[in-house]
Amino acid sequence: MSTLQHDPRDQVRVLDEDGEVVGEIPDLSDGELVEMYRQMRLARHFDKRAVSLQRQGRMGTYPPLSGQEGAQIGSAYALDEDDWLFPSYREHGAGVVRGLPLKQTLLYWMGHEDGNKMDEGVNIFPVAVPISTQILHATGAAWASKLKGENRAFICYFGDGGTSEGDFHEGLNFAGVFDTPNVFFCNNNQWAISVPRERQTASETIAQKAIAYGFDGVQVDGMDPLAVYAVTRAAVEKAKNPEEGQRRPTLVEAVQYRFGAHTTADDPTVYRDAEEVERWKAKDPIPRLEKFLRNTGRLDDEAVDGIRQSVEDEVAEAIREAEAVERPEPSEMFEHVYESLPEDLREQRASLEALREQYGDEAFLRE
Amino acid sequence: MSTLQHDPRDQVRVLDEDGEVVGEIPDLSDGELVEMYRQMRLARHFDKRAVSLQRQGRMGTYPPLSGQEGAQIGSAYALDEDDWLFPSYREHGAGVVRGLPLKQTLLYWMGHEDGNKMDEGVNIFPVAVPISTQILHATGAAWASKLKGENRAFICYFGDGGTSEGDFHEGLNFAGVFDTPNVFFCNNNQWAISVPRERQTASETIAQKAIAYGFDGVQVDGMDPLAVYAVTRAAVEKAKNPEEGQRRPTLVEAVQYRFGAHTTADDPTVYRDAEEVERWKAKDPIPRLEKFLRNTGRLDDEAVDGIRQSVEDEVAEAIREAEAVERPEPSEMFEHVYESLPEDLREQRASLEALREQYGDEAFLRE
Amino acid sequence: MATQQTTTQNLTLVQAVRDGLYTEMSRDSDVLVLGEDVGKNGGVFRATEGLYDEFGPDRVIDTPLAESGIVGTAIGMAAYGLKPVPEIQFMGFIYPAFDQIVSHAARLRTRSRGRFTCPLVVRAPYGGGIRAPEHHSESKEAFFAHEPGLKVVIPSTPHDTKGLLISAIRDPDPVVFLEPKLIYRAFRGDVPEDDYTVPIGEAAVRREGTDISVFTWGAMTRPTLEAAENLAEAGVDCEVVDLRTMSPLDRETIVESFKKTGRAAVVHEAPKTGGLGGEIASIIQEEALLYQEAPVERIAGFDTPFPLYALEDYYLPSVARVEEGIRNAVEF
Amino acid sequence: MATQQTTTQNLTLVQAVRDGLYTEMSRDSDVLVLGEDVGKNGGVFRATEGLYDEFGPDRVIDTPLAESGIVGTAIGMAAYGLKPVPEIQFMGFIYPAFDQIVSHAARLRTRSRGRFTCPLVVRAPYGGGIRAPEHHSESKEAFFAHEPGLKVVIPSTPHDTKGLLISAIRDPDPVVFLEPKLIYRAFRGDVPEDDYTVPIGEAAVRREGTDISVFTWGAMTRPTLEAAENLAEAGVDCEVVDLRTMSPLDRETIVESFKKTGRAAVVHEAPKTGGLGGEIASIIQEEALLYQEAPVERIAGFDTPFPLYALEDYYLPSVARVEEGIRNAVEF
Ligand SMILES: Cc1ncc(C[n+]2csc(CCOP(=O)(O)OP(=O)(O)O)c2C)c(N)n1
Ligand SMILES: Cc1ncc(C[n+]2csc(CCOP(=O)(O)OP(=O)(O)O)c2C)c(N)n1
Ligand SMILES: [Mg+2]
Ligand SMILES: [Mg+2]
Repeated sequence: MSTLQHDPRDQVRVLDEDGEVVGEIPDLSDGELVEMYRQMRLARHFDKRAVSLQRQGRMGTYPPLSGQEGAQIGSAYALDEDDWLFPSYREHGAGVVRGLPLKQTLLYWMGHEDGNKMDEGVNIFPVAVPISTQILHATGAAWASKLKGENRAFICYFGDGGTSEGDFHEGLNFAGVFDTPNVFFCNNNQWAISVPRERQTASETIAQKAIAYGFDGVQVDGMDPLAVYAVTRAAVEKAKNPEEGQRRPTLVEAVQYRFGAHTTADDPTVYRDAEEVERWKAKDPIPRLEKFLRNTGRLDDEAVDGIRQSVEDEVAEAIREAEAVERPEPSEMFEHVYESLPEDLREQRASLEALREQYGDEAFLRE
Repeated sequence: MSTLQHDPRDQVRVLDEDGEVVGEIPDLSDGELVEMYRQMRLARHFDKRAVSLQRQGRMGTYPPLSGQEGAQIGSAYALDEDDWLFPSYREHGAGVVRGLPLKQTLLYWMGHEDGNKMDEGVNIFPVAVPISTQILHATGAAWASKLKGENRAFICYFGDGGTSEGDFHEGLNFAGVFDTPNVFFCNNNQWAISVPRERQTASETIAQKAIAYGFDGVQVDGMDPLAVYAVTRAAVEKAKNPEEGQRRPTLVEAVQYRFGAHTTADDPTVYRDAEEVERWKAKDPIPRLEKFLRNTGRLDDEAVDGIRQSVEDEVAEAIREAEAVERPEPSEMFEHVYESLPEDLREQRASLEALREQYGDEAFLRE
Repeated sequence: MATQQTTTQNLTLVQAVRDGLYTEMSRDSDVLVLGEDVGKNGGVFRATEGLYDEFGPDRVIDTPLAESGIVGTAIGMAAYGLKPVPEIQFMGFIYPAFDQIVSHAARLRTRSRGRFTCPLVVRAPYGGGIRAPEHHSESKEAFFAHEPGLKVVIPSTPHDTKGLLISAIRDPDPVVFLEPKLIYRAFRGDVPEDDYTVPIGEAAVRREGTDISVFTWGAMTRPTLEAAENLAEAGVDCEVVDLRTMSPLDRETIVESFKKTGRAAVVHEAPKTGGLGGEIASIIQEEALLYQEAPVERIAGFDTPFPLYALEDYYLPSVARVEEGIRNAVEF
Repeated sequence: MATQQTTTQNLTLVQAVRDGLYTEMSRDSDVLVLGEDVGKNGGVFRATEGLYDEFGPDRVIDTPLAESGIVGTAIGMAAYGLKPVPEIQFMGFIYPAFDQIVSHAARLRTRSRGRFTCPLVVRAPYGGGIRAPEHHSESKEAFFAHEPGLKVVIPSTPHDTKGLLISAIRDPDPVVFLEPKLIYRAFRGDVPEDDYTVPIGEAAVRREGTDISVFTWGAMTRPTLEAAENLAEAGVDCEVVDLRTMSPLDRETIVESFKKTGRAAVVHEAPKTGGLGGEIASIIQEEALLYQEAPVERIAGFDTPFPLYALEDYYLPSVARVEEGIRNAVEF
């Protein structure tokens, strides 16, 4: 819990860039540590394949996550079974940890609404494209949970750019006032598309913004999965069982870097140096955790190889499944607008069906 | 300038509740000090009369300011000639200091748009009814001024409730990033209609919210006009000539109390104790400054009496003038929608005029 | 639709709002209200009076002053199984919450393919005529009616207010519930004490007539009916239809009435251009052009910002303007 | 209106946006652009490419990620004598700025009785068809056309884009300038290098015809013209009118064209209900009912949220749907 008492300027760290221990290793079993490593590799490989699918025209615009696996997996791993996760649009890795099949993520970015349909029991909110709007949903859901007398934590992800939106402010302010069990997790990856972190705000850290809301803020090395785990775990525990005088919410600033483009539609070489990218690549969370696990005898060549293979298989299978899904029926557009379809929508649906009948699908599809 | 270096929790004070000096008297001439006193009395008397006009049905809903004269006059007095003022809807007193005739304020609350029409040379933005929206305008104007190479300060008023809106956050954040010459002046009068300050935010002070934007925040006794003057003056100077490494904007939290109702449509006894009101009335800024001025030989009975009389005359004259103004021509509704009237608006105006011709004004006016 | 009506009370429209909230909150512990000044103060129009004492601070919640926050957190609550009824103090202050309403409340069901729903009711007093300051008189129901996924309701009588509000709260989808504040206290009407519903999506014929169909809603219903009575003396028999739901529109009633009369007018406070008058006229000519004997007359607010109150009586459709408009359509 | 046209370039629509900005920024040092990624990155669609290098960071400004902040500070700048051109990255993200646009930009002149004005241009790419994620395809021009005090412009050709953008920047009032991103790069057109203006408020007849008037704008202009050509082969002679300005509408051209043909269709991407199709149909029957031989056909987006891209081709009016709609009106 003490991690949260840090001055926001003291970045929390557990492993350094070489995988050497510089903080307190969190209380995780060997199996869990290796599983975290596997999830990070899975996210990285998924990302590579997704970018390539987009290049081949097999998928639409896609937002890559490489470099951010430490923050995503470390934080999602710190949640308890019943806790809830509110993603932005980049948390494909965090999603997997919490039970979202890769196939769903693929489908979503292939333009199918079904990709956003979580199974019952998967406590993940749909992707939020409009920046920071999900923060209010996370605060409201956490508040509802508290009113219901539950004891759950609600983690919400957003970027450094997202801290500039009014909804960030209103969401954190409500959380402070109503003392809701939220973990506000800022993936500060230094860039909001082409806008650097210094242009988002004049505050030295993002963590210190918590002072405006009367609760803790903490800055963590976001490319150190164990530090992220420790900080998030402490925040989750505080959300559920705050000490006397403590407020439940926490703002976590996970300092990290996106190695690739903002989305596949973006060309980062226009706005940032190769040198900067290299500097951050030295902090890559995956080799870092791998070194630590090898150094401490938790992982060897054989195990790493097995993981690589299983990860590749898993992603390949997800792609096969997603691509096997047919284009949705056009009439699905009319489903789920309301619980029951009003008369005029029924007519519109019928008119679309009649036109398809008459002219065939070729009359609609462009390209 | 040192006032700005205070920890936000150290409230700046100059006079105590009995008018005794407990800080540094700002560098103001005797005449200026007495003038500040007069302006506060003018504001107080205006307020009393305006409330009574509303009760008599001679004016619409009106937001009283009694109790807040110290903050309004102290701060407006600290501006230089060329500086700009962005009010909320309660700064009738600050307006007067900056050259806005009382007649205008009356007209506005009597439902005439002309009340909001500032004369050229009066550097005041129109009343902003939607809470905190004016903060962005003040930031934008200050930014424009800086881009033009001017050296002016822009003070913007808003309430404690106003700090919860997204526009507060976005406005202060832009000001920090673009280092604009703004003084963000929060009239923390403890209440946003019926919602107490503690329900607005969990942060201990409002001043500390400046930490989120990378610039100074300072809390001042808002019922101490000299402390308000000192703090605002320092902020204005910093806005124009920051020291190396200082950011231009400042967030000032002026702690104060509204003695009366939120507006004439509000009944504060529903949500707050008479005892609380009495406690704050002991801090009334007017007797406080009066005591100081009398104690230091700057004011005597005769002068006070003269001020009372001149203030009453001035307000009475303003009311006479305002009430002599006729109801605007209905066609004025169509003026100033655009610089030049589009065809359909021209037709709408003509149809209104034709109807008035035919049916007379009685056919329109209700009651 | 009304269930058995044991006792009735004689309530104003705003009291009927309160009674609707009270009734539904008593019945369903998932219902809660939140907003600015809704708690101890009972709302600036007293629409939530006494609810705080009755249901406590966890169900009648004074929030910070932040409309996006109010609606955005209500969306989170609704998705999480509660039935929040956020209040926006005046419709002119709903815009900070516009993004949350149109991008999220309206889309949560479709976005999640039904896994999450958003059963909330955004209440807001709307409309002019109360000598209020700027931004306190807007009437922009058309904004919300243009957004798929929302329902938009505007009552005009105490009875309908309670019944429609209960329907809105029970509705599985988000409803924007606009209350005509001009007539919050203008008159009283019988309101059953029990709970009952008035269905969303059904217009009410307030006056039957044969010469022209006049479509209106909310606070404009009264001057329209008054104009209809005046015109009756002059031999013009108006049918007055109170639409009550702006989305989805009751096209059947609109078209049926029009087919009977062959002439129509629409009366609304909102600016004419882009207002729902255009939508209604358009539906009429789409469905019943062959019956149409005159242009559908739009009697509406002017295409100007709502003026400060010295001129508001000239802005709002008055009885005389309504009469004139109807006469135009009849004499065409 | 065009001034003498020395040299012309062959530009795409998005290049014409850039050229319009470049031209006006060169001429008037009060013009500046601000928004997300407009600076070094040159805009996510490259609409501001090279401007940062040309005019520097004080006139091509990357802002924090906050739309209300972008428009709200631009209002302050405009009131203070500059001519800001804020960019909203996609129309689906304009709603956080909705309050600043409708409550402030639109009202500053009237509120201050002309002492302060708000000469800004809010640019935003709008519309579907580019296989983009959620919220990247909206087309809600009707929201802005319903707000008095705003002008709303939507170009459909490179030539008009530059000329209308320059007009918008020079306009003394706030303009919402919506760019059809589907055709940002779909074709090229001749664009004079000099500065010239295309007047706001004037529609353009893109194809003369005698059987039916088809009103459209933006990206829908192309499928509409294509449908018109197809129908010509079948003997239906369409007049296609590109409205170009959605507020104020060019009622004269609309009515004139309609009086000639007696039949009409409106084609837009926005949801049908509450869209500008209703407004246009309503104007037609108000002004020319006696000429009307068939209902005005509205060929529009469905009243559903814009779907993810797997289905967007079914949502958007296709050439076939346009043809079908026109045929309905002609065969009525
Ligand atoms: C309200 C809104 N405005 C603009 C956008 C367009 N946009 C998408 S991502 C992005 C940058 C986000 O940066 P950041 O918050 O740092 O998150 P990151 O992408 O770096 O994870 C922008 C401007 C959007 N999605 N929503
Ligand atoms: C956006 C918006 N929401 C709601 C209101 C209604 N309203 C007017 S004043 C007020 C309270 C303001 O409190 P505060 O900011 O503390 O200022 P004070 O009135 O105390 O000076 C409210 C809720 C408004 N004017 N604008
Ligand atoms: Mg980022
Ligand atoms: Mg206050």
